[in-house]
Amino acid sequence: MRHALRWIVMAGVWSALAGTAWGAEAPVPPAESSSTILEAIAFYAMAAVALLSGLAILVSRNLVRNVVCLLAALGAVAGLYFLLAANLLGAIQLIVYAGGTLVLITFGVMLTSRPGSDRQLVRGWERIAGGVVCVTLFIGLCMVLLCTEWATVAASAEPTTVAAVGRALLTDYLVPFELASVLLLVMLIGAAYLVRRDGESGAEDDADRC
Amino acid sequence: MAKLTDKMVEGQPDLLADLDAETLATDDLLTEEMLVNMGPQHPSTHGVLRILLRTDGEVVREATPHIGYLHRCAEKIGENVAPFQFIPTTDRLDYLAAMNNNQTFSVAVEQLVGIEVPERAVTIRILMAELNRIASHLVSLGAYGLDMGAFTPFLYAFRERERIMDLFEAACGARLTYSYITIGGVTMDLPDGFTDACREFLEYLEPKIHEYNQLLSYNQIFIKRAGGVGVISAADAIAWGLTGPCLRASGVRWDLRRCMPYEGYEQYDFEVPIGLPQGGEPPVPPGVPQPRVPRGVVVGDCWSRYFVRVIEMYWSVHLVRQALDRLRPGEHKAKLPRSLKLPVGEIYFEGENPRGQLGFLVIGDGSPVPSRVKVRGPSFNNLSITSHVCRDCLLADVPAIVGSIDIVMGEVDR
Amino acid sequence: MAESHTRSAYGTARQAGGGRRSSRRPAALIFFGAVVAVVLFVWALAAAFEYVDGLVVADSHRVAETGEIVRTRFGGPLTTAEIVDYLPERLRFRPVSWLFWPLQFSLVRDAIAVTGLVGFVSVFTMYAIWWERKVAAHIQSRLGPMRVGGWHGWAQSLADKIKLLTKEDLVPAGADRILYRLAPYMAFTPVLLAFVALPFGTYWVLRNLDVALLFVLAMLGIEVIAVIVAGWASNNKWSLYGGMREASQMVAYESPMGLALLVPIMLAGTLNLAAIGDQQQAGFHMWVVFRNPFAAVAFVLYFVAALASCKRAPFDLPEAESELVAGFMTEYSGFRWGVFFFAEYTSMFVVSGLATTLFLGAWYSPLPAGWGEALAGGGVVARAAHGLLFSGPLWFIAKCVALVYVQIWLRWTLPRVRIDQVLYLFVQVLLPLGMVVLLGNTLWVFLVPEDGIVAVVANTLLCTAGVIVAAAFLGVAVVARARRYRLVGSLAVDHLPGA
Amino acid sequence: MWTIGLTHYLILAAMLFCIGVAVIVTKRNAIGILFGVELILNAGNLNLVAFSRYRGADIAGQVVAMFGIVLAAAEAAIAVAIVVNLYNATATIDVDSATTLRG
Repeated sequence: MRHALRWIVMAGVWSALAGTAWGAEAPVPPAESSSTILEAIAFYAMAAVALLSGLAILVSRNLVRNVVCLLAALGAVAGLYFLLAANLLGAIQLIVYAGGTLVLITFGVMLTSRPGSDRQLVRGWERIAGGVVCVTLFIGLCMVLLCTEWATVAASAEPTTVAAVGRALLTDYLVPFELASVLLLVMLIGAAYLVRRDGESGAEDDADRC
Repeated sequence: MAKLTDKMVEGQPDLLADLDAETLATDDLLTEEMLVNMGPQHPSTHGVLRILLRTDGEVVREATPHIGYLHRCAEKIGENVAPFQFIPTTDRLDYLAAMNNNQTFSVAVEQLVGIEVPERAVTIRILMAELNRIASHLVSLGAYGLDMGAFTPFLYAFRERERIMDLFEAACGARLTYSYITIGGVTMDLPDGFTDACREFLEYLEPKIHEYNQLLSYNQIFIKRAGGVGVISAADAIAWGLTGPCLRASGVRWDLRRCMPYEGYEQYDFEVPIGLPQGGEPPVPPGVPQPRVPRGVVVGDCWSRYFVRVIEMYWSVHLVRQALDRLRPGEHKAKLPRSLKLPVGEIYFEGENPRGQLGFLVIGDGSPVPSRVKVRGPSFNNLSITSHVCRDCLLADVPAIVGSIDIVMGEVDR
Repeated sequence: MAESHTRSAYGTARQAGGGRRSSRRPAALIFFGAVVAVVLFVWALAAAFEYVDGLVVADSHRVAETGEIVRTRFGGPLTTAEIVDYLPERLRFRPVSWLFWPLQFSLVRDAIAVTGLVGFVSVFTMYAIWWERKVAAHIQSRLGPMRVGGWHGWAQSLADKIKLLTKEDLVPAGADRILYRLAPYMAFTPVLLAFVALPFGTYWVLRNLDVALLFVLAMLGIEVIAVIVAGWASNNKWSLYGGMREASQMVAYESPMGLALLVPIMLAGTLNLAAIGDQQQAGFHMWVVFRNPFAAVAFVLYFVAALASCKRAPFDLPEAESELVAGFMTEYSGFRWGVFFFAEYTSMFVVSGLATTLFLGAWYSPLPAGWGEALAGGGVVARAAHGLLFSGPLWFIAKCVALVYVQIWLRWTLPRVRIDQVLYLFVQVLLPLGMVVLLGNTLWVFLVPEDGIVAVVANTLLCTAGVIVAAAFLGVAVVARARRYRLVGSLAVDHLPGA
Repeated sequence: MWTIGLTHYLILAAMLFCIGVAVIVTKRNAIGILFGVELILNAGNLNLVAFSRYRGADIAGQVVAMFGIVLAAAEAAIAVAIVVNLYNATATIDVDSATTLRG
């Protein structure tokens, strides 16, 4: 078990990081077949990384290892974005998620981990029930997915450019864009408010006292 | 962090018992307090000092120095050998200022026995003591830069110190443990050409001190790191028995060379620099660019302690020049019997070492071997204030404070 | 010199200097030989770079004329016939074309490019370490490594590498073994991947991403997690402190860095590094850093943040050796420690590369591009001269190395700041400054006409300032050398070669 | 098998989603649950981007996915703040122990 986990983690991180770059090749339109094999290999590799690191998160009880697994999963998804010709989104996924959010979560892990008294997982029968629910959910989703006739339109050869996304953000989606910035501001204030300490204003005081 | 918390509890129950309930109650319910060993193997504890830190994140709640890793029974050795034979042991107390140690012990024994030291010997002693003060302060200055993460001043300081070592080597053949100053004078006379070489060195050194100020002392980052950090009030400094630059940096003008002169220091012209608030202009010898205390500095902080040493180097240069001027031909050593019998009685003598007042209590009982030798080391007393100053400061301030106190573990542990 | 007088009178037995005249001549020979070799090497490189550049340019021209799919990056479609066409007359016989046959497969070209990149990174880091030691030594009036290899210890890093490889690789008891072993590679892989999108020239980029800048920044950001993980996995309190410091430092420096980088993005209108670089080809007055005052401030801002991002002094808090022993690297030894080192030096090059591309005219020389047009169409020699004087990867590498030198220089000059000061500096000083710069740049772009008197005056003033800075630097160096203000002092032992 | 289409991405996203749900259901640790939430958000974003790609390069999917990333960042920040608060109040981040409303 330990060894299996090790290989999953290592393979995950490595190929996620490598895959991100590899998938970054100027995307090939899906209809044409010259490099579909390469694309398929890239897809399967990154899908495997994402799924395996997801499973590793599921079974591992070590929070910091989970962080690394999540990094692998996020990297793999970013690679898939590159494969889907959403370069901007892939880069943003890496920079915001992997660079920013994960560091934040790591902070959380380190601020709150305690001598291994906490039980990480729920009781056994609950675990089984959860598994059953998830498998059922998955089967249901798959049935829906496979039974639906998706009206796919032939995609254009050109990848979506940064300029196009930017234009869309500032024209059609201006209101959600502004709302998102308001949300970020609220989040900033909220997070600062939540973690403040009563009666003192944090480490600055400590430094001054010295 | 979970595992670490476990580990730190093991084997140190007594230390955990010290955690005062008040801190735990006032802070949040469970901030992760860690016990961290700084030393005995740590790059910035200046030897084998171990400081036990109780930290809350980056904030140090408590710092407890633990000493004794370099204990060599110096005082016990003193009770078993004749004073002449004890001189090499004094070299190894504060090994950065061996000349000063030799001098202090020699004066103590001379006062006990009642020996008249020839004029030339006294002058050479002052010359050597002040040169060694410069060498010692150079190490202190450089190592303090190192504590702050500035590597380069350290090597500059050592470059200059090497030349002092060269001078010492020419005089006595040793570069660290000299045993040059001895009871009744100095072991041998100065070699030919020493005076010229020494003057040349002083000419070379004086502008260099100014360069150090430009490079390190007035560096904004350095001032931000050292200024206002580890402030010791004058009252505290006196209460903890601080001496030397640490005491003077707190604004107390106390220097044994001036207040209780020995070896004819009263005939020399020098000033005692003290810690000054921002904008202050410490006195410097003529011909030296006037330094000025920058903004952000408080009397008694790390920067003041550091800077008092820098100014003292200027004055030591001045003193060495005067001593060179006073050097006249004559005897370099008093005539003493082969076996020096110590009279019944005791003497306690303190001299102004680079790190503070080094005191020797020598009790004679009529035999050649003293019945008791007690050493009062300045570093030991200076170090004792660490736990008082390092309370609620940041982790990075601990090396800054310990470095500014400038201890030599050889003298703390003896 | 004055020193030597004292030393001869009162020095120790070690200066036995008289009878080694004979060793001087080989040293001089080696020196001049090295100079000639370096010149030849640089020229050969320039020729090679220009040649390959020409291949791709020729290809793209042809494609543009015939109206095929335009792919102007290195890695576009090439056929053997086209390569052979481009060869000089003498070389156009069959074996050569067979030699170039594999080049038409993009996988082969990618493999060659990746090999080249990895090789470049290894050689660069190795010599950067040696160079840092030499620079540090000369700043500190010593000589640094002098023995291994001969001329100024040039093989020192190689020897160190072998030493590191043969050292015992410890994993501390109680460490998280998987993560402990993984962390160095997690640190090194992203910075290496950053080279995927970092252009060395217009066509000298492995993948010409349209989001190259974001990609490089993301890779620099991922490295941080490796440091945190290394700190945590070591089961050492000092390492943990290092990791946590890196995390908080990263939270602080990322935002000013991003704001500073928005300025050149705004001026260029693209995130594509190759495109941003190409916009600055008209000569050094078109470099972004001289475009307007805000861009100049943004450059300084970015460089300060970049220092923090590489964990270089004065922001080397995660490994602050006087406080945290060695921070997150405390428990590492042997090869893994070396990998961390490689990651640090590689990321120094990457951030310098970003600064060069975005602010300092990328791979173009300061000379106006128009002067070089006469050379552009000529033979191999003319092409090499063009590559040497006007554009090409050599210029990019030279600029990056200059910026790496600045980082080294700062490291051996400045003390380290404290963690609360780092946070204060970045969050409360540089972040507002970055906002002001961004706003100012926006207003400048909107309000100041590009050819207006204000823009021209500002541009001229900034260019003058830049020239003065460069000239002052060179002047100090030249004057100091001419007047023999040699820093190497009495700590240098006389009998070493080159002393 | 070797031609990747929309369905491939959708199934992958469904798998990721279910793993995320499983993580949420089986972990008691608040931060562990956060990992599950991140996985689910990623699955959703992947769906959006895949649709955006395979339905005529419609940019809407990408834009919404971008909002998703922003939301995830905001959510993580707030969640970590809450978890730290929970930890300070109850000395654990076991979600089962957070049973009172007045933390």
